[in-house]
Amino acid sequence: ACNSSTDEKSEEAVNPDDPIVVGSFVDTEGGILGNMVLLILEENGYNITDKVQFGTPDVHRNALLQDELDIGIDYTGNGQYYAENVDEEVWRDASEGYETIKKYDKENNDLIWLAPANANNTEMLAVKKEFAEKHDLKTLDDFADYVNDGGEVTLITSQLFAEKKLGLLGMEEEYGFNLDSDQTIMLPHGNTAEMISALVQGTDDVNVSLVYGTDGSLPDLNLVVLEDPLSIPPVFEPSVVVRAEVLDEYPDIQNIIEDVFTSIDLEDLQHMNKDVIVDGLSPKDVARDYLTEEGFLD
Amino acid sequence: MITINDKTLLLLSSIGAAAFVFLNLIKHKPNRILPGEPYTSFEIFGNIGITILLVWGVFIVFSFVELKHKNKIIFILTTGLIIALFSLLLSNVEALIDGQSSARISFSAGFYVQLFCIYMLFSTYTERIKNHTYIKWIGLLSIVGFFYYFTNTDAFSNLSLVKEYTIKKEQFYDHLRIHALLTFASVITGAFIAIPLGFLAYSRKKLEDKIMVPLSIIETIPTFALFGVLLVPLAGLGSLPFFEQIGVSGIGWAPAYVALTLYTLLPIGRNTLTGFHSVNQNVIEAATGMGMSNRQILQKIELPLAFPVIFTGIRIAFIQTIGGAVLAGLVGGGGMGTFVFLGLGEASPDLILLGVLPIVFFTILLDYILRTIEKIIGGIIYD
Amino acid sequence: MLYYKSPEVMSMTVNKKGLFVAAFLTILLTVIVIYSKGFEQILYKFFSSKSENGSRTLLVVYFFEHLWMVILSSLIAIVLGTAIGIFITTSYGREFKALLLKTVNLGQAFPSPALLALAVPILGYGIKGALIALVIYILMPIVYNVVIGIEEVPKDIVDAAKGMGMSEVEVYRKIKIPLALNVILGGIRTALVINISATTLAATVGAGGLGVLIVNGVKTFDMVLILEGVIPVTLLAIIVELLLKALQQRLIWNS
Amino acid sequence: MINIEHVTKKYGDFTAVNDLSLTVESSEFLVILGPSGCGKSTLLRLINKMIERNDGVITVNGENIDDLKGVQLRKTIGYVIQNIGLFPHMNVYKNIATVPRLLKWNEDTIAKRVSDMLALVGLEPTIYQVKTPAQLSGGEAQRIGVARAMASDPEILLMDEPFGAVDPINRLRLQKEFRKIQRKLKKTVVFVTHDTDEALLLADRICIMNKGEIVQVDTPENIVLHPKNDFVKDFFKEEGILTILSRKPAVDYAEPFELDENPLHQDATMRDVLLTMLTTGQERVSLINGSISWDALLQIAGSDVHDSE
Amino acid sequence: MINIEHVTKKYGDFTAVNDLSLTVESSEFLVILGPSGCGKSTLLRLINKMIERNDGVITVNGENIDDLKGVQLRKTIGYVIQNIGLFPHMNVYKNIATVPRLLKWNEDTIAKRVSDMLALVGLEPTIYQVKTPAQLSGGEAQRIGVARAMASDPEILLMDEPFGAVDPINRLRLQKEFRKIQRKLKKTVVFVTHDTDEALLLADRICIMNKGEIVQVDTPENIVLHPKNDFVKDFFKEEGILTILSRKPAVDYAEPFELDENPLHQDATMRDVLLTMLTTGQERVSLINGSISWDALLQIAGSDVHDSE
Ligand SMILES: Nc1ncnc2c1ncn2[C@@H]1O[C@H](COP(=O)(O)OP(=O)(O)OP(=O)(O)O)[C@@H](O)[C@H]1O
Ligand SMILES: Nc1ncnc2c1ncn2[C@@H]1O[C@H](COP(=O)(O)OP(=O)(O)OP(=O)(O)O)[C@@H](O)[C@H]1O
Ligand SMILES: [Mg+2]
Ligand SMILES: [Mg+2]
Repeated sequence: ACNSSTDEKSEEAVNPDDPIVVGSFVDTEGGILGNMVLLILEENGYNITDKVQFGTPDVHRNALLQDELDIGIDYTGNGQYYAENVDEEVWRDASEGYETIKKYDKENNDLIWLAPANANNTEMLAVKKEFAEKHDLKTLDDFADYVNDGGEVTLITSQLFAEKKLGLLGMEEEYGFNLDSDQTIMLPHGNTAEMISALVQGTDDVNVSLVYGTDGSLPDLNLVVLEDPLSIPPVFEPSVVVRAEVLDEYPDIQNIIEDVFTSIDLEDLQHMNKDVIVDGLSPKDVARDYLTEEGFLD
Repeated sequence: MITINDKTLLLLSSIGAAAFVFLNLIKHKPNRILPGEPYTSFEIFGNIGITILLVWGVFIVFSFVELKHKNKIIFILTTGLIIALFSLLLSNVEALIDGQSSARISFSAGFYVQLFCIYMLFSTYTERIKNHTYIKWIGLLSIVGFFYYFTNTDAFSNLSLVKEYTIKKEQFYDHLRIHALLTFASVITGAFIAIPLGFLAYSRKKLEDKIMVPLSIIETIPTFALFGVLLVPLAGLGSLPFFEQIGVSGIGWAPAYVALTLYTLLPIGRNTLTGFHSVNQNVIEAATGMGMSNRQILQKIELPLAFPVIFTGIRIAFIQTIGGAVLAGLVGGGGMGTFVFLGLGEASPDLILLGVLPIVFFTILLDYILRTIEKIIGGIIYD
Repeated sequence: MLYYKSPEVMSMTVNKKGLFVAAFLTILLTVIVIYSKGFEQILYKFFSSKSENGSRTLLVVYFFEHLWMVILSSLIAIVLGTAIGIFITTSYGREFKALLLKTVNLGQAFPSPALLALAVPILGYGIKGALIALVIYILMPIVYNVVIGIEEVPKDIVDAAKGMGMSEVEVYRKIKIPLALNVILGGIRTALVINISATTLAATVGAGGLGVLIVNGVKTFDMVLILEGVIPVTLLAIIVELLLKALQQRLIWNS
Repeated sequence: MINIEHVTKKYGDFTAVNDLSLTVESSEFLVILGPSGCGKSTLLRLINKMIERNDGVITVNGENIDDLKGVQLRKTIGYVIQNIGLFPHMNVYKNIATVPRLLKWNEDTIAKRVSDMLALVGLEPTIYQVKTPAQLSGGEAQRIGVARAMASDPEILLMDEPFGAVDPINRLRLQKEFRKIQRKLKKTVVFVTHDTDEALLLADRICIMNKGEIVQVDTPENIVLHPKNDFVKDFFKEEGILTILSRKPAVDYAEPFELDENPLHQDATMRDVLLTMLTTGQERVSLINGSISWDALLQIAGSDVHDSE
Repeated sequence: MINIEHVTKKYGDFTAVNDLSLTVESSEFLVILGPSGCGKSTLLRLINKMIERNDGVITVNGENIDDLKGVQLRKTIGYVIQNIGLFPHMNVYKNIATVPRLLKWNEDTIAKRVSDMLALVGLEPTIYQVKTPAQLSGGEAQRIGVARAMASDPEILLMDEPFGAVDPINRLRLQKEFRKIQRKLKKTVVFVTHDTDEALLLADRICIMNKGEIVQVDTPENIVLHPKNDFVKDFFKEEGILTILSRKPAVDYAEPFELDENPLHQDATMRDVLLTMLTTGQERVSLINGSISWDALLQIAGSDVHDSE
């Protein structure tokens, strides 16, 4: 169904009066994935209002809840903040987490989570390559040893990650190490680009940073990720969230979008992120290139 | 004994010269986020760079001597300096880049500081040249012409800032317009609300705290929280036909506009109150004695006399809002904030600057606009 | 033209009530800060929350981080702003007036999130960058009100002062500043209230403060966290507003 | 007509006007005299409701001012305040045009009126109407204040030391001019001054105040010749007699005895006669219709006749 | 000593003081008289460098004021400004104490001085020193202005219509008081007034100005008896003669002819003699050391003798 539309799409738009509002987070990945949804829907003749990269996650979420957005892009792991009375552990499993939030939002908020991409944008810790080689760090176990041997550490992280069981707190517990408050710099936001740049530039002696799974710039910046054999943090897979009402009206879009999203894997996303962040390409171009390459667009 | 003839000139040219000598002029970055290699002015300009330093030096000398056409000479030299700085820079960065596609040039402190000094000199001497308006126009036009000519070539294309701009080109002017619109709309709305409130606080002593304290409270609600609070009522409002038509909704320009407006209330309200408090009682007495009604006293006496203080409040609100309007970027309201927050998200200083520099430019423009408005309004109410 | 009503009129407006309210709110704030756990419990009763108090840091810590930044940045800004404002109205500094006002304008217009971000590579994380950003951010209302306040002092009175052989410093100390005090303090009050709120931004460069709670609350849709941050900030602002008003009235009549 | 009955005004504990009663007749020119701080300005401000009384009743043209809106009342009363109070943000023209504009006169009429008023107070309209208050000398500013109060031609005028800073030449011209206008247009004037000559020259009746109370209200002649007590006597320091002389046209008292000299001009007063005697050292002064001797003058001075004007 | 040479001051195109030269001797009391707007205030402000000249040289005590710092100069010169300019945020005490405090007098001395100054200008210290300017009547405020200027006991005093708003009783007292102080402490005073009586009473010399220029500078007697032109003559309107009389103590002119009446008091002047004649209708007035007749008076008035005080 994805290639059903024709060249005269603009003339016979499926929904000429009431365009579908597509939005995403104001970050790189939001730009790429948002544009992807936008392009593919336009390709299929839908009339779209472009709200890509329009706001912070909380605004984005609220906008969906208040019917201000029709389609958004969110991460399954964020379900931990949205759903109430759910055991934390479910978020650590990809499909369980997805099903949980899907069910929850469908029942409570009339929001439908479409099948997510197979790319876990989870939280990880990264260090510089030389640093890892010098101290022989590969996994968090190694890191725990390093810390416990009194190695110098300045970890930059988001506050939320640091104070969660499914985050640093859990890692400390499970791997057996402990960081003092003067060994961490806590930022209230989860902007890893900033943390990474602090790590690369050594600002304030930062030598460990929180990174996300899909951050594409790590190899270029000579950074390596510390493996997390216990997979402590939740799974964050990007998924398109549609309002049930909209989906009822345009049932076709589910397939169109899911086709695209399920085609994306971790490497694709890392690569695309790198193109934008490191090489400075436009997110829309990157999205279009991907869609063209995969044959969704001509 | 040496007497300093022109302190402004001495100050600015010393800073400019120091920036030239001691600060890095640019950074050469192999890609968008790597820190990059710093270069000083000498390293970039080579021996020709001496000419620029020389101009700064000449300015320093000029600040000690009495010269016949000093203002004009300095103005012309300043104009030349802007053009020289840019053309030298552009002609020398080509070699650094050497065809690497993702490599780029970022300006460093040395460049921005010199630019700042040049701007200050330019505006100072534009004001000082009293008669020969044509010289000002020639100066201004040659700068505009210079940039206009080169934007049409790809001379600038290696600059990181320009690269960021190229990516965002489609949205850039829309956002610029939205930013300006948001700023003006919120301050003007704010003034229409806050001036009457300030007056009420002044005329009804009992209400003073009841008005000023809530204004302060509003000012303290952090933006992020405020947007959340505004979403629901605005979304509700947006479902009504009229508001839907004008585009009110819980996201987009509406919450940004409301939030920015709310934030202007305190500076304007407070200065209105203090402005009224400062009007000479003798004059009010004379007016009362002439049988003016309270409204007439307000209109003809108190308002004009309090005007400078009130307008200062508006000026503060304006400048504050110009910067504050980036917050619209957080709720999809558009404006320069979109670039600033994207830049923050991607840790790309140049993208941040792509958002910030227009704001800086806009501030400079606004300063002129406000002065003109002040004169016009002043002219009307002091008539 | 500036004019001060007779103390008789002014003293009627010195409201004991305001001070009383301020005292009450201070006690309330102190209680909240000290018994933050209890405060949290009360909030939980009214608002749902998902966080299980995993927080490593107590409210009291955030509060004092916040207060400390407010105090430091306000002091710096008041001293600097008043100094600049006075300087550019004097015969020595008049030359720099346009220059300095334009610079202050630019500082104020420079978006603070951007300023903070650009300052980090130079100043590192923590309070330093935050302080500089805050000072720049609140300088403008102070400087402008100082300038306008001083310029609007009636010429007659300045003439009388000059005619008595007061030096410029004395004219400022005894006449211009006391008479401009109302407007100057108006600016400072605005600046301080803005400051208390703007300090929440300091969180973004890891300087802590109540902003941490608010940002986290917003991110996790946790009303309790948001209120835990917002309520002390607002209380602080009201207290400062009321105290400064009282101070303003005292200063003017004891100069 | 202004009627003041048992009016008291206190500032805190201090009684500025104390149980004061006074009637100003229609088209009367009443001058209030009294030492600095005795409550003159306060009394004026009570009349036009600029300040509230603590006690007593004031009626203006038969209406209790409590029943009138302050604004309405003041529109019909011209008021020259003691500290001038020109509007610093308006030029002289606009200052004077204020009330006419409030009354929505047409602008041509206003322009004419401003011009006339400036001429009346002796200031060249073309030069002065564009000046701002900061560019005026003290006396100029005061005269603008007077012009402003009179611009709308109000029936009642309250004037608080309106000529205090004006030089004698201009002042005399102003006084005469003003008295003439008042006579012609039958205005009711309450005029505060501390200049006894001015009071004697202008007043139909003089009201002497001290410490918030009235000491004596009477015609100038009676006040000078029959002062109620030492306070009044001291206030005029005997020389009131000279002013009394200046209210008497010399021609009215001429004796049919022609002198071979240049006579005094037609408008000369008995005071001029006296001064001429003193400066020239002669005992008899020539007039256009005869002459006057020192003896005659002595007698006229002592006689208690009313102003024959 | 103040020396003014060819001084010119322009406001824009308008020449307020035009090529004016004048010398004020040490301990001289010079009064400047002239119509409103003639440049009197401007001249004072030129002397203490409140405004800059366009041309000419001014020296004070031999020093060119261009070589002196304005602040230094003004500290040694008391200045009463025409519009009073009390500091609205300070009470009366603090207003008067301003310069003494600048000069770092000890606070007890200041308190004493403030008290003395208030008494001098006729205001009860305990009541008035705590009042603020807004609580003063016009005349009271003006007197505080004078007290303030004199508080630090400066050698030179520039006074711009200092008694303009003061009632005659207080004014006379002030004038006498002030003249006495000036004589005793040998102060140099430049005093602007528009009151010719005041000028004649106080001045060692009078300087008559018109349109920014000096018309005549001379002793009071010469000005009155030998006015240089009609302008001066008009300014005094002949009645200067009365003031001249008031500078002459009656006892100095007594004729040895005793009358059976109550004599005038010891300090009576020739003017009092004249007024007594007019009010009582008698040709001869009794003094403590004899009496004076109308004829004698006539002769004395016409004689050109200097102030014998
Ligand atoms: N700042 C000014 N700008 C323009 N003209 C001025 C200014 N100040 C004074 N003048 C004019 O200069 C002239 C002289 O003013 P000055 O104050 O010296 O007069 P004055 O002799 O003191 O008069 P008065 O007795 O009324 O106080 C006046 O005509 C006045 O209008
Ligand atoms: N607001 C006030 N508060 C306290 N006392 C005041 C106030 N206004 C005036 N007074 C006092 O009231 C008395 C009368 O003042 P008023 O102004 O009526 O005097 P005046 O007769 O006009 O004197 P002058 O001739 O000096 O103008 C004065 O002693 C003055 O000190
Ligand atoms: Mg009065
Ligand atoms: Mg004057």
